Amino acid sequence: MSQAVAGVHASSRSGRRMALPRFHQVAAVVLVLVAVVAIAAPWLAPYSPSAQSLDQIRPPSGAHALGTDALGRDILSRMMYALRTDLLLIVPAAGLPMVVGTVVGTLAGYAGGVLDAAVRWIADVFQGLPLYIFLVALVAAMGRGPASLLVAFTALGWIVYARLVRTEVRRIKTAGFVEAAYLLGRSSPQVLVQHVLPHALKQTATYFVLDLGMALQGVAVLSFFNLGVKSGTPELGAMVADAQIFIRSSTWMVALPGAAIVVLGVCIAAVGDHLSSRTRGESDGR
Amino acid sequence: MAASSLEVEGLEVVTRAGVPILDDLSFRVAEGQALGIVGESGSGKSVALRATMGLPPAGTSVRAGTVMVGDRRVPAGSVTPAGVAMVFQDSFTSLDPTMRLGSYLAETVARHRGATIAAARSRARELLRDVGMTEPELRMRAFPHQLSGGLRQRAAIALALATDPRYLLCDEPTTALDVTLQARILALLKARQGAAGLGLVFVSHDIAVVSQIADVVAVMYAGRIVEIGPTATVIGSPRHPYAQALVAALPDLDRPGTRFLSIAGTPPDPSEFTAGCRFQARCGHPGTGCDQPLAGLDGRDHRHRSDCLHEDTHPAGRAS
Amino acid sequence: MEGSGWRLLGRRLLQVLPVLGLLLVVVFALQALIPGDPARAIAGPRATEAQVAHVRADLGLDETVTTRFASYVGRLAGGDLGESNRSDVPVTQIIGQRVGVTLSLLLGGLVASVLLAGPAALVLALRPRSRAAWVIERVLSVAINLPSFWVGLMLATVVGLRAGLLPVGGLEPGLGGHLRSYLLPCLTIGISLSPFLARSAATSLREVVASDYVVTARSVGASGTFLFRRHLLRNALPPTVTLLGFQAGALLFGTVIVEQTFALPGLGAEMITAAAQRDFPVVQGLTLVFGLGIIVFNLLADVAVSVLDPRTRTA
Amino acid sequence: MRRSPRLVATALVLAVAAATALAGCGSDGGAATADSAQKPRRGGEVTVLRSADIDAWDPDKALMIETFETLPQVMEGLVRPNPEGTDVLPGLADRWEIDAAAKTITFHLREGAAFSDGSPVTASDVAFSVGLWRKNVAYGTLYSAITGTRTPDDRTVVITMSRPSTFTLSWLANGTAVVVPKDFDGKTRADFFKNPIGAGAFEIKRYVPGQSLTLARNPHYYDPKRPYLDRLTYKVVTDPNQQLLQFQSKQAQMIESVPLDLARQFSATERHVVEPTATVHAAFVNTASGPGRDLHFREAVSHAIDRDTYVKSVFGDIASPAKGGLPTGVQGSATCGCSYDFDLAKAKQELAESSYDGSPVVVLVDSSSQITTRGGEVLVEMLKAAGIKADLQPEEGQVMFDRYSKGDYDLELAEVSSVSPSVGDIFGLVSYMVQASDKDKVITTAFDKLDVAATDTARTEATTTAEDWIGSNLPYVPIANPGRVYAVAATVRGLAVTPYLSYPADRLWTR
Repeated sequence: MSQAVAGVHASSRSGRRMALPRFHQVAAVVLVLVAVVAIAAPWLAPYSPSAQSLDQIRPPSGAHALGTDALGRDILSRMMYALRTDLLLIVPAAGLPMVVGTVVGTLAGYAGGVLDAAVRWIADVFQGLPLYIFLVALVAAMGRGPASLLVAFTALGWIVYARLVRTEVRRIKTAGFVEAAYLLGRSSPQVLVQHVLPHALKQTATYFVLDLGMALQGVAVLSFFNLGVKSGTPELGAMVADAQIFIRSSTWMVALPGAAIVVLGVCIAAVGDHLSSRTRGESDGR
Repeated sequence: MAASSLEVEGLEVVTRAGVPILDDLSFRVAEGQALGIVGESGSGKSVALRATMGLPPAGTSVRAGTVMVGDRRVPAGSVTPAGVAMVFQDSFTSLDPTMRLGSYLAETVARHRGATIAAARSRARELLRDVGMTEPELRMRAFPHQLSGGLRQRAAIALALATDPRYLLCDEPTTALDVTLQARILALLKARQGAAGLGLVFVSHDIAVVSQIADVVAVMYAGRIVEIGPTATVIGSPRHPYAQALVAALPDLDRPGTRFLSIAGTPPDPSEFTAGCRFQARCGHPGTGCDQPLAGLDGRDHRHRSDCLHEDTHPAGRAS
Repeated sequence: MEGSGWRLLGRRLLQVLPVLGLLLVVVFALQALIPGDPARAIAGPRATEAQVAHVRADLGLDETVTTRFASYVGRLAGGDLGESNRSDVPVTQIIGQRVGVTLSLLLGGLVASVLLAGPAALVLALRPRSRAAWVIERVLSVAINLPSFWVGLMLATVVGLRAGLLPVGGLEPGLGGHLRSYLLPCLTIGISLSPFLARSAATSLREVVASDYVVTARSVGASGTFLFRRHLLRNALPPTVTLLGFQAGALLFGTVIVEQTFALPGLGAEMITAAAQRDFPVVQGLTLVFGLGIIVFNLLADVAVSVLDPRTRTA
Repeated sequence: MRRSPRLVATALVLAVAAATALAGCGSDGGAATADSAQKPRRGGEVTVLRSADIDAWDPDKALMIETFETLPQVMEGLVRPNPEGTDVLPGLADRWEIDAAAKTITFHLREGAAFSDGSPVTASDVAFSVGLWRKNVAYGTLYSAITGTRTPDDRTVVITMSRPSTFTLSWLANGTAVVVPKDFDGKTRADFFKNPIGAGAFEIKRYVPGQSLTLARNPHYYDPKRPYLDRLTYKVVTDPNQQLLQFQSKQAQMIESVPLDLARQFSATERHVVEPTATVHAAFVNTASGPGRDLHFREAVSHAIDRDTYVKSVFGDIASPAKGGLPTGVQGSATCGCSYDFDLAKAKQELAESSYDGSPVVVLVDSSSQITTRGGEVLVEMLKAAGIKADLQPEEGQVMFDRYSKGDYDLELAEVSSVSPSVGDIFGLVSYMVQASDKDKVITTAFDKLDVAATDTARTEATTTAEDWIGSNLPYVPIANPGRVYAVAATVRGLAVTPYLSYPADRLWTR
């Protein structure tokens, strides 16, 4: 095992240099392409996303490059428009919970005592909420639309960030450099932001990168409760969920939007990892 | 009386991208002797120590060189050559935060002496007393974050001594401490060197601290030893322009009110290392031919020498 | 376990009641806010208003929320969780019949998740620039985005139906049958959870490997599995243990997708059916069970962290 | 959870049967298949998958089709439906006489009729049961003709009625008219229905609510030859793909109400199609407020719907375009003289004449049912083509029902089904729904006529008056009569499903 640890230092000898361009560069290009397609969807899409036709559940063919769904709508067009919906949704849908969770976690971990206990209580309560009843009540209270969707994502998503950050902050709080910063007369908020938070953000960044990908599937679940995506609006997660029943008879109806979600998730993770490792100063250019 | 010694010969450390930080560095210290290595940060002095321990900093690796401990030769880069221990600069981050001091020391003693747990624990208490800790029993159960800076540094030294080393490599052990604690730690190391015949390699950026403890001093600059010799002569009459500047930078208590002298510019980045003299850019009196390839001094020969082509034309160092 | 661990456990157990109380208050509030009339849900579309009113009175739904809350808590104190409005089956019996499935899926899922995440984290942390690490990074980010119903279905179809090695779903009787039935569902949970666990562990492990105290430990001769267990693992685990605690709590309801894909009668599916039909006694009972589970799992994680890392222990 | 319509087993608003649609071939399976010639074999075991458990054993709680189907297997009623679902057959009573003048039905109990604990079924048990039926929370009103019972002797029960109702006899064949021991055999109602005994073909061997129900042959059943099976197990599997997997891996031999999207993955021999069922898939109009008050608007909506395309897109042809507003294929069914045809020009013309001001028309659907949601999307497109700005709003089950009862909608897609051999049982529900527009109670009077109709022609005539009224007033816009598919393994024989989706499990046998 210690060889393994030593290997970390001398790994340049064992790791072969990647001939092809860095994966995250490829991923970045893909994301840019996806953004372009999303923006240019109205011009690129061969059909209107909601145009129904009688040739339902057709496999990919000349007329419909990626086939048609149960209502005879062109899957390629729907996926193009879906990218537009999803790209707008997933960033806030994963971002808000991270921000709220990190701030609350940092305060709880740093202050400790009563605030820490109170945050833990609230986190336990939020995590214990009966999801179904909560979401239906949320729609009843806030009505449909992106606002209630983001409230739902935040209410359910902040907990894991708060817990992760709280543990990290409690460990870093006693670190030498934090004490030193105090000695040099920094005020508590300054210490928090400049010294404690950057460390805590490592765990958050790791989780956030994955959470972005997960947000797509979350949107599909919430659309069942009519949160956020209005019914019929093309959205990748909903397309997969709707086509689930056809998975073995007409697999492409699930596989295509599913593949899009996977590709988006992988690229986001690759670019996200690269950026976060860059900020951690380990720009090892993987 | 060839007392056995620790010899490092032809040490070469490179970054992952292949940029050499140390190329062909050699030095020697005998048992009971204290070798000081002084130089600005970034001169490669602590890299040299860590490479000797086979633990080069992250992102670098030992490409060549050998370590001789007494009569046993070990290829450089092999981890923890027997008989050699190391004390690090920031004792807070260099002690495992999850381990009580007592059990950490006892485990290390048990590993090196094959002693039973009870024997190892009593040895641990003895070590804590050796490094001057009061109420060792209380300290045994303490975690690093529960100790003050001075106590933590003593704990680090106790940990190093737990491996019964014959040579102790100290990487700026007192830098993080205030002056009074610094003096006590230096006295402690001096005592260990004398009593146990311990060979000491003491690295620091502070020439004053090194002069208090080192018999021989080597001045490092940009990965090379540029001057070496008995402490008194090197500090008394430094011959290399960089060494002279270092000594001149010391505040002179006899003449209060003199302005501090400082050396302009900053040490070169390893990627800009040249074959010739690497102090050229900051040297007060550049002569001709300074970019001829220089080899750097072999630190195993402790006679007073300087790695500068024009040393005789320079005014002698300040009369000590 | 050191004294402080027990003290933390004791202190935190005291906080279980207020948190469950708070959760119950929130649930009752939500039930008041939510559209849909439980009495009409039972009586059905054909019942006249009089009959619906009769059902409402019978279920005690005509009283105010506060009185219902008080009587619920009163009976709760006596251990009575009430009966399902739909089937008059005591809630405790419903929970009793299903809690085994949920716990089996939860524990099996976590074990699978750790078994998958462990090796992946090691490679990511100790061989960050190797080709294997590159491949694992991609596999993890693919696994995270695969809908778990698809993973479950593929496993059931390939391993269950085609190879016939394992049941495609449902719960076979007998211990052996149970184990065979839980294998694929737990693997499905493991696949969807392990990416988070692996990345969290890799991040903290990478940080520990680069830390000064590991260099010191190696300089005094610590190496091999001792170095790994005593120094690397103990310092790297806390954030991952916290995440594991969270995931365990989340799985109490979270197994619903696997319960459904493999037709396993767990608590998650019952919660959805009950909530859909506004069968509030069952919803409240299940919420208490989930709440208690979440508190206990997070508590265990925090105690484990305090044992692992003394710095987190405070007064 | 959208992808799991079956998991959210909501009591749908107006439908007794959950709505499903089928994509796949539309062959008409029907009851009489080749195997009826072979002689049924006694013994064997069958496992049936269903996507929801029975509501409860207590008939008061019966909402789902599974409950109507399973209760009589354990607690048989006086009469049982014939396979075609248009008439009644002897049950616990082997013969009966209707005295139109004295407004009574006299039932004679079978010689060997006995409960599964061996005790004989007596007239007082039946009298007690009739009392229960009349007080049933959901369906009590349908027994309104009954005024009381008389038990001249231990094996004769006379049911007295306020009017010579012939509907009542057919209604007695519905799944909730179950005969139970007098005073619940001494137990409380709740305790009795936790594990009830009955005089049906099966007795309960093991019941785990929400999971599985295992029935075993009732040793004391009055017909020694039946049930052919030794054991029948119902398993609740909500995920359609899991249903298919368990069927293909022989863990189950039959699936009730296969989701139509899944049906094409079964071979033709495995598909038992019931089409059309006694279910009407319709767009219910809010006639109390909003554009729905205007008949022209309702005409526009009706003509805007191309029912053939709708049936193909939503039900994949396992359905037929609606010919009338009331269930078909049951006693008293009739078609309206009118026609629900697709005529875009007429739709636009009717819309122009209506008071419709172009504001969005809210179309409410239950988001837990993938079929009605898909129907909503098709309906919205068709209405837009006719110039009606439709806004589809799928809602979670109970929320939809709440908005419906508060009139917070304009159109609402849902289904209405019969649960007994007679079309009459739906009249009560329809009159309740259309009360806003049925000022002069046409539906109720039509039911009264049907109730006492002695002959089939009289029944059809009564229903026709109701159909004509619906056709001309369009309180709701009938769209289709969806079909249903049962998946049956080759080894299972004797399946005969009525239009209202009940089937005598005691006639199933394995080859």
